[in-house]
Amino acid sequence: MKIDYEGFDFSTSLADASFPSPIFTASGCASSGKELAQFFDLSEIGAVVTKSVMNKPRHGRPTPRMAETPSGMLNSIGLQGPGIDYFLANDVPWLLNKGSRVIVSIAGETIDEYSVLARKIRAVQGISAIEVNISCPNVENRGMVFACQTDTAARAIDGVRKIIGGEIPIIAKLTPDVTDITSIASSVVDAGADALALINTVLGMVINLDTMRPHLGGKTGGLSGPAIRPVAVRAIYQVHSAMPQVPILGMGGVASGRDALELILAGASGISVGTASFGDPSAIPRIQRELHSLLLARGFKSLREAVGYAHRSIEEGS
Amino acid sequence: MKIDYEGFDFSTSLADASFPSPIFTASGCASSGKELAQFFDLSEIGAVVTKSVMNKPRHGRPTPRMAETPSGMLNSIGLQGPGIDYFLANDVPWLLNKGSRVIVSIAGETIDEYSVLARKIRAVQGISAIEVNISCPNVENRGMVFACQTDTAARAIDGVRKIIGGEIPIIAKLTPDVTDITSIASSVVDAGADALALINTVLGMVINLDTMRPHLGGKTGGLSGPAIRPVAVRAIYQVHSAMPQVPILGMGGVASGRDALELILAGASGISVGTASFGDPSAIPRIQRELHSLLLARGFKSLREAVGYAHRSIEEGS
Amino acid sequence: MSTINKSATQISSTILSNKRIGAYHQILLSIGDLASLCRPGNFVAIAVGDESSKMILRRAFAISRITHGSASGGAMELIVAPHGSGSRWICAQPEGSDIDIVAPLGKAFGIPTSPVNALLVGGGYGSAPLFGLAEVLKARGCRVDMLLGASTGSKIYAPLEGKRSASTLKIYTEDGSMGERGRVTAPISALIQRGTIDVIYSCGPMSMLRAISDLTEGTDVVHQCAVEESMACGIGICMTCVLPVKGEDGTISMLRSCIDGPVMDSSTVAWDLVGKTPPAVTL
Amino acid sequence: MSTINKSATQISSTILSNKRIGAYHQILLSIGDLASLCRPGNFVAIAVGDESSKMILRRAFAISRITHGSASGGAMELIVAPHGSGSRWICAQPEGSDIDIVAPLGKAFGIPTSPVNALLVGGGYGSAPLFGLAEVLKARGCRVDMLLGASTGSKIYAPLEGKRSASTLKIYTEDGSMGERGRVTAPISALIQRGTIDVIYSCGPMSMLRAISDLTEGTDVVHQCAVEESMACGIGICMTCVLPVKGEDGTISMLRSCIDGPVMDSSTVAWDLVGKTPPAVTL
Ligand SMILES: Cc1cc2nc3c(=O)[nH]c(=O)nc-3n(C[C@H](O)[C@H](O)[C@H](O)COP(=O)(O)OP(=O)(O)OC[C@H]3O[C@@H](n4cnc5c(N)ncnc54)[C@H](O)[C@@H]3O)c2cc1C
Ligand SMILES: Cc1cc2nc3c(=O)[nH]c(=O)nc-3n(C[C@H](O)[C@H](O)[C@H](O)COP(=O)(O)OP(=O)(O)OC[C@H]3O[C@@H](n4cnc5c(N)ncnc54)[C@H](O)[C@@H]3O)c2cc1C
Ligand SMILES: Cc1cc2nc3c(=O)[nH]c(=O)nc-3n(C[C@H](O)[C@H](O)[C@H](O)COP(=O)(O)O)c2cc1C
Ligand SMILES: Cc1cc2nc3c(=O)[nH]c(=O)nc-3n(C[C@H](O)[C@H](O)[C@H](O)COP(=O)(O)O)c2cc1C
Ligand code: FES
Ligand code: FES
Repeated sequence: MKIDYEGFDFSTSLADASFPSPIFTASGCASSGKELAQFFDLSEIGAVVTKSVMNKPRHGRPTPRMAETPSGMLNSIGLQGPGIDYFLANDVPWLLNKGSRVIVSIAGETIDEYSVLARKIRAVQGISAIEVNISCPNVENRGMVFACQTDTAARAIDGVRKIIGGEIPIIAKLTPDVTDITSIASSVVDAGADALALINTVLGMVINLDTMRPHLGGKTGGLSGPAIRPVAVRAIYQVHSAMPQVPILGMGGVASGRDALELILAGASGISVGTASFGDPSAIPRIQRELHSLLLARGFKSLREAVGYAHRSIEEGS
Repeated sequence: MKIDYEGFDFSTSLADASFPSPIFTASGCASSGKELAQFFDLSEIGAVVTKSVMNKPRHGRPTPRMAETPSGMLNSIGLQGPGIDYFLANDVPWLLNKGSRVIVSIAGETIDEYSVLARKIRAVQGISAIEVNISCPNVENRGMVFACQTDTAARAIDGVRKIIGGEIPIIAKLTPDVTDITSIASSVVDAGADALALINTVLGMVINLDTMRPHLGGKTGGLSGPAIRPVAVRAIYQVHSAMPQVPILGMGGVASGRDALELILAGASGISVGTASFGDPSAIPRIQRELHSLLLARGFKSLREAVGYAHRSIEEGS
Repeated sequence: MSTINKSATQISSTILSNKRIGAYHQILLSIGDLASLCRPGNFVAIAVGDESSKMILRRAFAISRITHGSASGGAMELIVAPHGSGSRWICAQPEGSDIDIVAPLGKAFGIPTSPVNALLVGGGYGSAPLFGLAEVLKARGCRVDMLLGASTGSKIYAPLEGKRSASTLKIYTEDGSMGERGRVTAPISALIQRGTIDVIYSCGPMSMLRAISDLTEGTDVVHQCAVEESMACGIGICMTCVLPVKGEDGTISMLRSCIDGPVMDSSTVAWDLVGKTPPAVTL
Repeated sequence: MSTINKSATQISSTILSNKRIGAYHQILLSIGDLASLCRPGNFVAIAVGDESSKMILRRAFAISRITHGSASGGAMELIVAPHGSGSRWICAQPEGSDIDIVAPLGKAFGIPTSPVNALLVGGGYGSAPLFGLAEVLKARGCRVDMLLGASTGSKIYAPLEGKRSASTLKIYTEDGSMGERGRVTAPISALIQRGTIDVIYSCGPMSMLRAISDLTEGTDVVHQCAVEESMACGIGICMTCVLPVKGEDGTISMLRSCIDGPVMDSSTVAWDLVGKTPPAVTL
């Protein structure tokens, strides 16, 4: 770490994992890291959260896979990737070698796949945390997304927890597309999640006015970017309010330091930046700088003081 | 009706109610109609959907009640209004007198309140349809929103259906903040809803970076505007796909004719325009004109041909 | 036609000039015949950003002054503080560009039918509509005294021409960088005691309006204030801009400050309930 | 430093000129030292809209030509079709304004080490990068023939200077308004038969690239095409721009056209699977 934070304690932690800065990449928005290394030093940000990897290599969804929407975008990548073996043998060593902290995101189609992935990850040294993306369709249960129901969400996390004894923190990543996100959050925490990642994309669709059919090859896609920021802030605020002791990795539409601060005040201990990097490859270091000065300007001495500040009553606060 | 649609059949219907144009106001975004009459002739649009009215007068939520967000806004009005008696005695006659078609939106805190409201409406002549806003907190059930659960959603609609024998179509208005909107949709249709209104606002929050507390007096608010359009298109597409025979009044981020067309192709038979009127008081007649020319340009002979067109396979379509 | 905002029109208006004055921009808009319909206290709602803008709502600004030109028609002056993205966008528009406006909106200041002694109190850009008001009052034979306040000198808007319409003008700044150091509300109590004021017209931050309201309470002085609540539509359709107002029978109604205001009789505003939930409605 | 896009840099670039040419805008950007790193086939990703824009993604454009100035440094030429809101925004930017660009991106056209006979085929604005390519090929002693096609004459981009770099240039329009009536692919078959072409370089709509690919299949002619898939990032991090590409062992991989393209060897592209889901991956 070469950054001087002027005496300000910018470090954060998600359960037992510590990071020098709270600004991370978002899963699926930095590929395996190499591509962004052209634009900034990966060791100077909090961590690289890698694209959700599955057990086997995967082609993903047909193109078109993207549509721009007002202040947002839809994607339907469908978890394309090289599979966990290739990933652990190639991408992780490269990142660790660059001095980057690595959070590995995993995704499964079955409860069992999550356990298999966890077992393979446990065998590798140097990984800071596992992010368990349970916002993917469960092939065992009518294609329902794991994170849409308390029981499937809990079982997926439980499968990972049983393998990962406590060496590496487990971060459960939830979808906002549920009736009551706090109940899903508490079910995964009960099942052994050490932290929560909020939020994955919001399900959306765009109709192409030329073909007059759904624009995306996969028909529906995930909405990300500033459009969904108010949804992310709400989800983080609700969950932090219900479980203030559980650390949250917040994400959803963060494109500037002020956006990051909003999510932190709502209760996030760390921030993943996704879509913003598509529009600005140097968004992550910029957001990190901007957040740092906004925190200083508000008289905070450390990032930790700001986490969840919006929950204090006005009297308490000042 | 003074508009010449050049032989194009622009009319639409929601169950038994017919309208000369598919463009309506959205509940809560046109007050009682009078305010917009300064900017265009209310009889020249499809219908005025009035602000959700409750049985008793209500103050609503504390200010600030709004926050602008990227391509959207949050509101927390909290159903302020004069109560049904004042409304039926004053606002409805004024609208009918102007030649406007009127859809009355009602909201209740209890199942019983919906029935009471329905009984009072049944006594009034000339109302085209009732929109039942079940996206409000149910005081009988831990403040859960009626439309968040199949049983409470169905009971609220059932209460109205029992009173309204079939004279006036019942449109159930649903929230997208649920795990599975098609199951809510089918439960209210089973309970007697003739049509569906999709979507109400998405729950969101903004933190004020000066006070570092939730910006809205009511803390959370409803997200509306173009930011949520992909969510509306997805919800309409999903529900139309599951129940093609049930007419849908679509809404959510429509700000131009192209946006309206997108929702229509996804399956909406009518379009409510909400937030767009705040930015442009003449948005509704403009959108109506734009939609008309887009439909003509695509070779449609009637609006009805375009409804749900995105569901046809490419072969079927052309 | 409606009875609400019955003169309001949506037009495309050309920016005739845009000058920085201290912390503000003085913007002159060509508005043609609309000029004759604008009264002191009315406001304008402006669409901000181009067609690809993420800002979807209009911004409200008090109409500072109206000039009735000859050939080019009338013009409207605004005093705009570059606050957030929307007002900064307006301040950045060059002369000659066209903007989409809706005006005139809202209730204007009530003008007394016979000559009275009027005190006009402005905070920050709140002074903008007071100069136009002063001219109208002077024309009716009123005596007009003016107090302007701001945190610092660059935030005092007091144009030379404007000063002529007031008999006296005193300036207060919190940092003492212009006029006297202190708050604009400081001298009001004494002026009321002296019994030489019949009506106070005020425009500025809500805290200032409320402070003046406390001072006029229980006195014979009428206080008309132009309130400023966050507005999403400006035309009465969204219900975001409400203020708790006491009716004759003491019941509280949440009135829309865009159509039942911005000018309100301060004695009817339930200041202690602003930003709170009023007690449940009982019938 | 990374091995991917290793010359790519994000800079603020000044628009030196912006001229309408037929249906397109010819835009010249000052890019200083970056000029020496750009090769024919590379592209640039441009941020569109001001800070209040709702457009959050960059737009990709082929680098049409590079000029190595002296004092002012190098410049990059783009040929932009005003298609949707982003490209229209770029076309509307006046000379002297600054835009945020990332360049050079993607794989360039492969240049033969010995002189060959090259046919360059461009569809619409797809001709833009071909003139710079023709110059490079000519400098290597290659014979360069060029075919340009479009729906109508205004969509043919064929600058005078550019024409000099090709030995022959033929134009095809579907409506016959310029050159011959018909598709640009019509003469290719005969040219291949004649055996005088070693390599085809193409750039244009996917349907054109695919048609040429069908014609070269089974022949000795190498076909390098610059593909165009919807891109969200342009730098390899989003996986939206993928194309099914056959490996040596026949397995299909979904490769990112922004970093493994846009120039691809057309014989490796699984054209029939574009826009479809390839068969499940088997190991
Ligand atoms: C009746 C009235 C008269 C006004 N007159 C003037 C004037 O003469 N000069 C001047 O500089 N300003 C005036 N204001 C305040 C002006 O409307 C705000 O400064 C402006 O809307 C801020 O927009 P923004 O995009 O710059 O800021 P942002 O904070 O980015 O705005 C975000 C959203 O909040 C709303 N908002 C924020 N602050 C205010 C506010 N104070 N009042 C109402 N809405 C707000 C905006 O309309 C916008 O929708 C007036 C406001 C009202 C209601
Ligand atoms: C490698 C490459 C080179 C290109 N070179 C040129 C060129 O030299 N001249 C030129 O005029 N155009 C070129 N294009 C196409 C150009 O990128 C699109 O026309 C442009 O992105 C459309 O943006 P818009 O906002 O105007 O349209 P919109 O349709 O509003 O764009 C919406 C979104 O879809 C994406 N998109 C839409 N069409 C395309 C497309 N054809 N390709 C990629 N993304 C698209 C946009 O990037 C944007 O994110 C090139 C595209 C690629 C991928
Ligand atoms: C193109 C794209 C691909 C994504 N892939 C993944 C993924 O593989 N795993 C995952 O957990 N989230 C994935 N996400 C979701 C992001 O990590 C993030 O939760 C979401 O986009 C909201 O953040 P943002 O608005 O900053 O992008 C993806 C998002 C995008 C836009
Ligand atoms: C200020 C405001 C008030 C609203 N009030 C109501 C209401 O009273 N009843 C209701 O059913 N929906 C209400 N809505 C939701 C709208 O009717 C509509 O469903 C939603 O805003 C999405 O459409 P839009 O993006 O066009 O605004 C309100 C929306 C806004 C912005
Ligand atoms: S601002 Fe919308 S009602 Fe007043
Ligand atoms: S455009 Fe993002 S990976 Fe190619």
